[in-house]
Amino acid sequence: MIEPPAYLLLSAILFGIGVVGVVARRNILIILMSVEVMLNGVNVAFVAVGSYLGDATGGIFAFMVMTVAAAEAAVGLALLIALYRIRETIDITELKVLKW
Amino acid sequence: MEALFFILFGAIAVGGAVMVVTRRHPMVSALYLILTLFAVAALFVLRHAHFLAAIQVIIYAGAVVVLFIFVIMLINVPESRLPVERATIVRVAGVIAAGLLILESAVLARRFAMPKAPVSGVGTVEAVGRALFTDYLLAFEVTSVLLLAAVIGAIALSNKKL
Amino acid sequence: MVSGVLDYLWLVPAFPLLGVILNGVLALIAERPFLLKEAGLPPPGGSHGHPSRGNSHATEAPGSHGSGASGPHSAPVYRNVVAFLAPGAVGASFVVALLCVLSLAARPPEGRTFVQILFPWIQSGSFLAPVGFQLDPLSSVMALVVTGVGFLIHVYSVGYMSHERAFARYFVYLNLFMFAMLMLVLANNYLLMFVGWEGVGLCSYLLIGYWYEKQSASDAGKKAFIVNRIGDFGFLLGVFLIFWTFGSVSFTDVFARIPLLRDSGVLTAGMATAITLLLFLGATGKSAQIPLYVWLPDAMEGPTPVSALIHAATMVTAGVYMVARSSALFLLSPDAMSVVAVIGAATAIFSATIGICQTDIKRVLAYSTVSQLGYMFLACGVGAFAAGIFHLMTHAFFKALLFLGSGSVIHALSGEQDMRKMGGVRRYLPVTFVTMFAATLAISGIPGLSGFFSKDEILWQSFSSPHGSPALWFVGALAAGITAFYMFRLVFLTFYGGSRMDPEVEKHVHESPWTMTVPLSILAVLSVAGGWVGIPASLGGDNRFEEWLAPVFRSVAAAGAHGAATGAHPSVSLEFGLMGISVGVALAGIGIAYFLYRLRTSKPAEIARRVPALYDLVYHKYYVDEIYEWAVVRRVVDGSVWLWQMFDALFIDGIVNGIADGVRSAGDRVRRLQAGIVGGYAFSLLAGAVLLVGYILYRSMVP
Amino acid sequence: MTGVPLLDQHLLSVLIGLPLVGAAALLFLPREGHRTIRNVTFLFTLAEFLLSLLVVARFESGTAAMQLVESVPWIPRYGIGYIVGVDGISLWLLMLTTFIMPITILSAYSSVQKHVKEFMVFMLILATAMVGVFVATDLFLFYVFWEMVLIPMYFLIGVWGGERRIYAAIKFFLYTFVGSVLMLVAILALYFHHYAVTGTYTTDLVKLYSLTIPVKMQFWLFAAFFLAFAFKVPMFPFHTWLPDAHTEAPTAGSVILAAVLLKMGTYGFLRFAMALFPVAASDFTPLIVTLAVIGILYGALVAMVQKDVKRLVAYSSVAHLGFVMLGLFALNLQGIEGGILQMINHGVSTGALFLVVGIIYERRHTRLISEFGGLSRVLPVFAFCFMVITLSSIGLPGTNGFVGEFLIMLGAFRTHMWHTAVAATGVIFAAVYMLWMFQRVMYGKVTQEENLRLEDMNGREVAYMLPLLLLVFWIGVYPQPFLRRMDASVAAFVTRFEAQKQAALRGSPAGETMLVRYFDSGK
Repeated sequence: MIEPPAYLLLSAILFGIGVVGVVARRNILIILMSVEVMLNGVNVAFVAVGSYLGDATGGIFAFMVMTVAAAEAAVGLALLIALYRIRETIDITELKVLKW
Repeated sequence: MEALFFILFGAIAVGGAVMVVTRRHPMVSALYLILTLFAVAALFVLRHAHFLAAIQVIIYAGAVVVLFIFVIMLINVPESRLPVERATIVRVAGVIAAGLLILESAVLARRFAMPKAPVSGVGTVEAVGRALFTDYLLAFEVTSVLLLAAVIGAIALSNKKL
Repeated sequence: MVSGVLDYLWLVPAFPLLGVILNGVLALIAERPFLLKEAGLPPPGGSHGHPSRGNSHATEAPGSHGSGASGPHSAPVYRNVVAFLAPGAVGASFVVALLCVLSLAARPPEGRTFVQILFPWIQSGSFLAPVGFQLDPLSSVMALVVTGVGFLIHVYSVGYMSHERAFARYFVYLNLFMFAMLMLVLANNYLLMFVGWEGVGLCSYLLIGYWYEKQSASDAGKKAFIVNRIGDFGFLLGVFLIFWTFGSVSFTDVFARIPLLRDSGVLTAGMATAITLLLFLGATGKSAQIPLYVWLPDAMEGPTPVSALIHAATMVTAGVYMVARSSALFLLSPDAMSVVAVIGAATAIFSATIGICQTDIKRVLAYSTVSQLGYMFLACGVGAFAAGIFHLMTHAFFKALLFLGSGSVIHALSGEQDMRKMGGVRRYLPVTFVTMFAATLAISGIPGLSGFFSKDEILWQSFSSPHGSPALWFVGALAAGITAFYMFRLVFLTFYGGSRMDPEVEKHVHESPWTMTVPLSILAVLSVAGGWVGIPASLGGDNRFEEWLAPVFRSVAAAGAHGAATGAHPSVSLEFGLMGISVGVALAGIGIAYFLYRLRTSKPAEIARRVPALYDLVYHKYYVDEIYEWAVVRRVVDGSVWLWQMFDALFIDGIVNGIADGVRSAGDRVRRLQAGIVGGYAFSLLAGAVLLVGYILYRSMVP
Repeated sequence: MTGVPLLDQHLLSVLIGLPLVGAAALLFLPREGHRTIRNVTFLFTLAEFLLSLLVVARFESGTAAMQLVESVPWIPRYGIGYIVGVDGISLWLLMLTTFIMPITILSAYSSVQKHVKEFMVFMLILATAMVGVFVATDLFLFYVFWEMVLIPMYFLIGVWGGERRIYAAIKFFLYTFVGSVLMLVAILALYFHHYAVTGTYTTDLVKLYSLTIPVKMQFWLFAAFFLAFAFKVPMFPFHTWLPDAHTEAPTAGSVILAAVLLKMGTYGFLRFAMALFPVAASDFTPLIVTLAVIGILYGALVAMVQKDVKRLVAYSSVAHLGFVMLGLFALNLQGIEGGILQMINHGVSTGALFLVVGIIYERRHTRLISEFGGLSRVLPVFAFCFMVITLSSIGLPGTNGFVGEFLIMLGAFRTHMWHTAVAATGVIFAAVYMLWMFQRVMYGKVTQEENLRLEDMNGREVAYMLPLLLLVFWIGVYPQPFLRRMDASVAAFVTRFEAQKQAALRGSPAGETMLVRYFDSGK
């Protein structure tokens, strides 16, 4: 029998790996994919806890997260393309015009 | 039995995730991402969330990752121009902080008490559908607006005249 | 019915107000096009024969007002309308006033107080100040003097101002003045009196600054208004004290409540002193007493009829009227009475000495006015309110005449005011000379003329009254001598001797038109005979004037602590002796003037050379203006500049902008955290998450 | 349809809403049609004024209660209501607002040439907010309107202002905003206190009036309200935003600022700070009266040495508002009635002064006194108007300024004799700075060639100046219609103030005031 903490632990590990990808990588594409990993980690927790509590809300939340993830990926990649056209780079450290 | 599958798919998911963040070429990462997504879908099945497992595969693996791969191929950055990773203080600190976060969460998760009687069937198509079209109808509809906005945003952003 | 006429009392101030409105409309509608047409023209240079305005710098001022553009021959119709309307309004109000006074006189002496309330003006809680008029013997004297002399001066002005561009504007101001002055004298309460009080100050400001293009004129007007306001400040505080002490501001209520409040201890002598001294501060402003007299000589920048009307006959006497009106209050406070008497006497002698050395004909008269007003306050200060009012009336006659006469001279001499450039004018201006000479005799106190009776009454009272003292009498008598001296100096320098006139000016010298000479003649008659209503008992008269005023001051005497206003004369022989002395002093003054300015004309300059410091001091009016300028005006202005630039801009705004700058520079530092590197943001996000989860963990472990 | 009674029931709401409707209507007009836009705005503000006359007609002067009340739950869960009403305190301020609006719009016909549509929209929004401030009797609603005033004014200064308009606009905004944030905190504290005492949440002012607030709490709440209102009035030493804002604002903005916005501060004192916290108000009285007197003298002295006409008028406002504060804190009938009347007077005279300055500014594009001189000769009608307004501003009897100042000082003299004596010297200085300015602008010879070619006031300018002049004399000669309608409310205010104060003092342990305890403990 798998205890809920096991799922939560797995969720935390997936999330943490995703975080590492976001903070440690320079490639925007990989950063975006790491974000997906993070979201999956969260979804694991939602689904597991939802099912242990017998409440559909967990599943609904996971569903919502997926929707957001899809939207995020679409917009993020569109941004990436637009950016690449202008700057010819996918290196996040070269994008520092967001300051005054 | 469940424990066995959990350990198996959990290990695949973690392993895939590690590969996603560590591969130099995004195409390789994308392929490992698919692996992770499938493993997570399997975990969903373990928790009787069949519907979610299905859309995890269909939408995530089928649509989102394909979109990634599509973009990777579209912009087709030559190997030589991929960013060169360097360890900076912020990055190292970031990795350490991420480790801390996992640790903290793990400790927290261990303290997490939960009724031991998992109710099966809350993740079935019927259950999710019922919830989705009754209690969460508004949220569901708003989701569609969000997606619409994302579509419009994506189109607007990829317009050449930006 | 007699009271039937009195019901129309409100018409007395209403007529001039109507004049203001009608003339004002004319000024704005009919006169404006002419003025604007002229304004477009460059000012013609030089003066050519239009003796249009009385100012001290004849060579620069007259021409600069475009005097050639509009003479009487080219006068537009509206000027005739104004010339009829303005004096007509005042004349009508004189007639109504006269009828009212006659019907008042028909009443028994005790019933000679008529109050007419028109409507409540300011009412708030227990405070009520109505627009209401009070006609009693005191205000009827004032009303008649104001409307009567005012009417004559209006008529005179029609001639005198005939060359002015802004003809209607002048009469608007003049009518407005009449209205305000009548409000002042007819008001039945202190607050409405204050309306007139400030109103006349405004008109004085406007009329002094009538030639506003001249810097000195607008300066003088401003000075008059501001110095008056200092006095008004006292008046206003006095009104507050009166209201919170008596619970009313109407004259009848206040005076009626005196006995009660005094007996109950609410109205202490200290309170009475405070009230009266504050009121007296107002009076020193309006009536040009030390220390606020400085505006009156400068006020001579205005047209001469204005000087006659406002700065000699009526407005400046408002202070005396107010003190007399408040006599019941003043009598409660011996201290205040002493202050009034001393200030009056000091002003009388002080300004008389300044008058000795002035060379500007109008300034001599101005200082003379200040001095004579001092006399009136001396009278009030010794409790002889009736004598003060008597002198006020006679002074109105002869001083108005003197000013109008000097105006006639100035008019004839193309605006020349310097007596050193006159001489021998007698030949050209016979009517002016005769009338002015009569007025000079009157002011000098020659027996039989009006000034003699009033001045002598004051001197006698200042000696004999319980409030008086020989010292006050001595100062008064000395001032009388000096007055006689400088007045005859003026007459000799102006009318006698050889001509010192500019040849160019001399060619144009002419007697004034009838509109000017007729008022002169009427005033001359009044100057001579005006005193006959108040011949004292010791000279075989029955002092009808004092008797007429007695109801006002008798009730005062009954209410006040000391009933000194009409005290019995202790000794007729003493009175005759003092009378002889004062006449002797006056004759001596005339004699010295004759000696210095007719026989030994080189002597004055010689004397001046012998005591240069003293001469200089007197010639420069004791440098009072300069001292005020240095000690008050400069301090205030410098202090204000300091407040503005150092306190406001540097200190307060320094703090305000300092806070802003502090926030901004802090932001400037914090901004560097936002380097724009996405990794940085991601890391701070992560750090925040770690800390947050850590905190939750900590809380879950440590209950 | 029973039209008139319905209108009566919702008169105040109509007054609040009408300008907004106007603003919405403007949105549909083409932006190039300046003439149409101006006329439509003018008609709306004129209609607003005419409707507000109905308020006076319906007003009962015998009662102190709120009249024409409309009360609708707004956020019932939190006890917040849409409650509006007028009484003798707010009636004339409401009237002043609606009266001054058409005048400023007329003045803006020529002075505003760029972004006319936006300007007019902002003016109309401002009108709604100002009317709302004066009729709201719900704290929350009041606060909403109070803040709503800031925004259009910020833009009026910042967009249509002079050279340093941005600085002035930001300074204006931040200064007043700091105060109002403190007020918000105090409102919340009061709100929760009411809940703690009665168990219900409400922001209804009338209900809050009957609340007895502990002395110590009053002290802090009053302090917060004091800062908010003192910034707005502005009282010395919080006044430095005013000269900048006035100087840089366009003519219409200056007029509104002087005539109405400053009154929001003094009105706030009377309606909220003093009425809600009588004990603290009494405690603060010496401080406030002293600041008011300093403000009177300081404003007058600094005004005297200004080189810019508008700055001079701005500093004179500091002095005039000092008088208003002195009157309000005289805490008796005469002082408060005088204070309210002086608010109106200041609105009329200073508003008119800014219009006068605007007239010559439009012709010469300078406000420096030294650039003028001798204008009397060129502009006789203008000179007449300017003179009357100057006299009104220095409080000459017969003009409105005198009645207000007199009542203020009469009332204050009773309670603060020496303060009032000092304040009365401000009347002297008022004459000094106004007449000196008048002399330098209007008298003397024309020194600048351009000034000879100036045109006198045209029909439109006379048309908007005339009502102001009439009001100057009307209030000066026959102020009874104004005073009579205040009587009941002000008398009730004074009575309630005393009663509340006694009640609160009974409630406090030693029956002593906060300051007394503070100083005692300090010893």
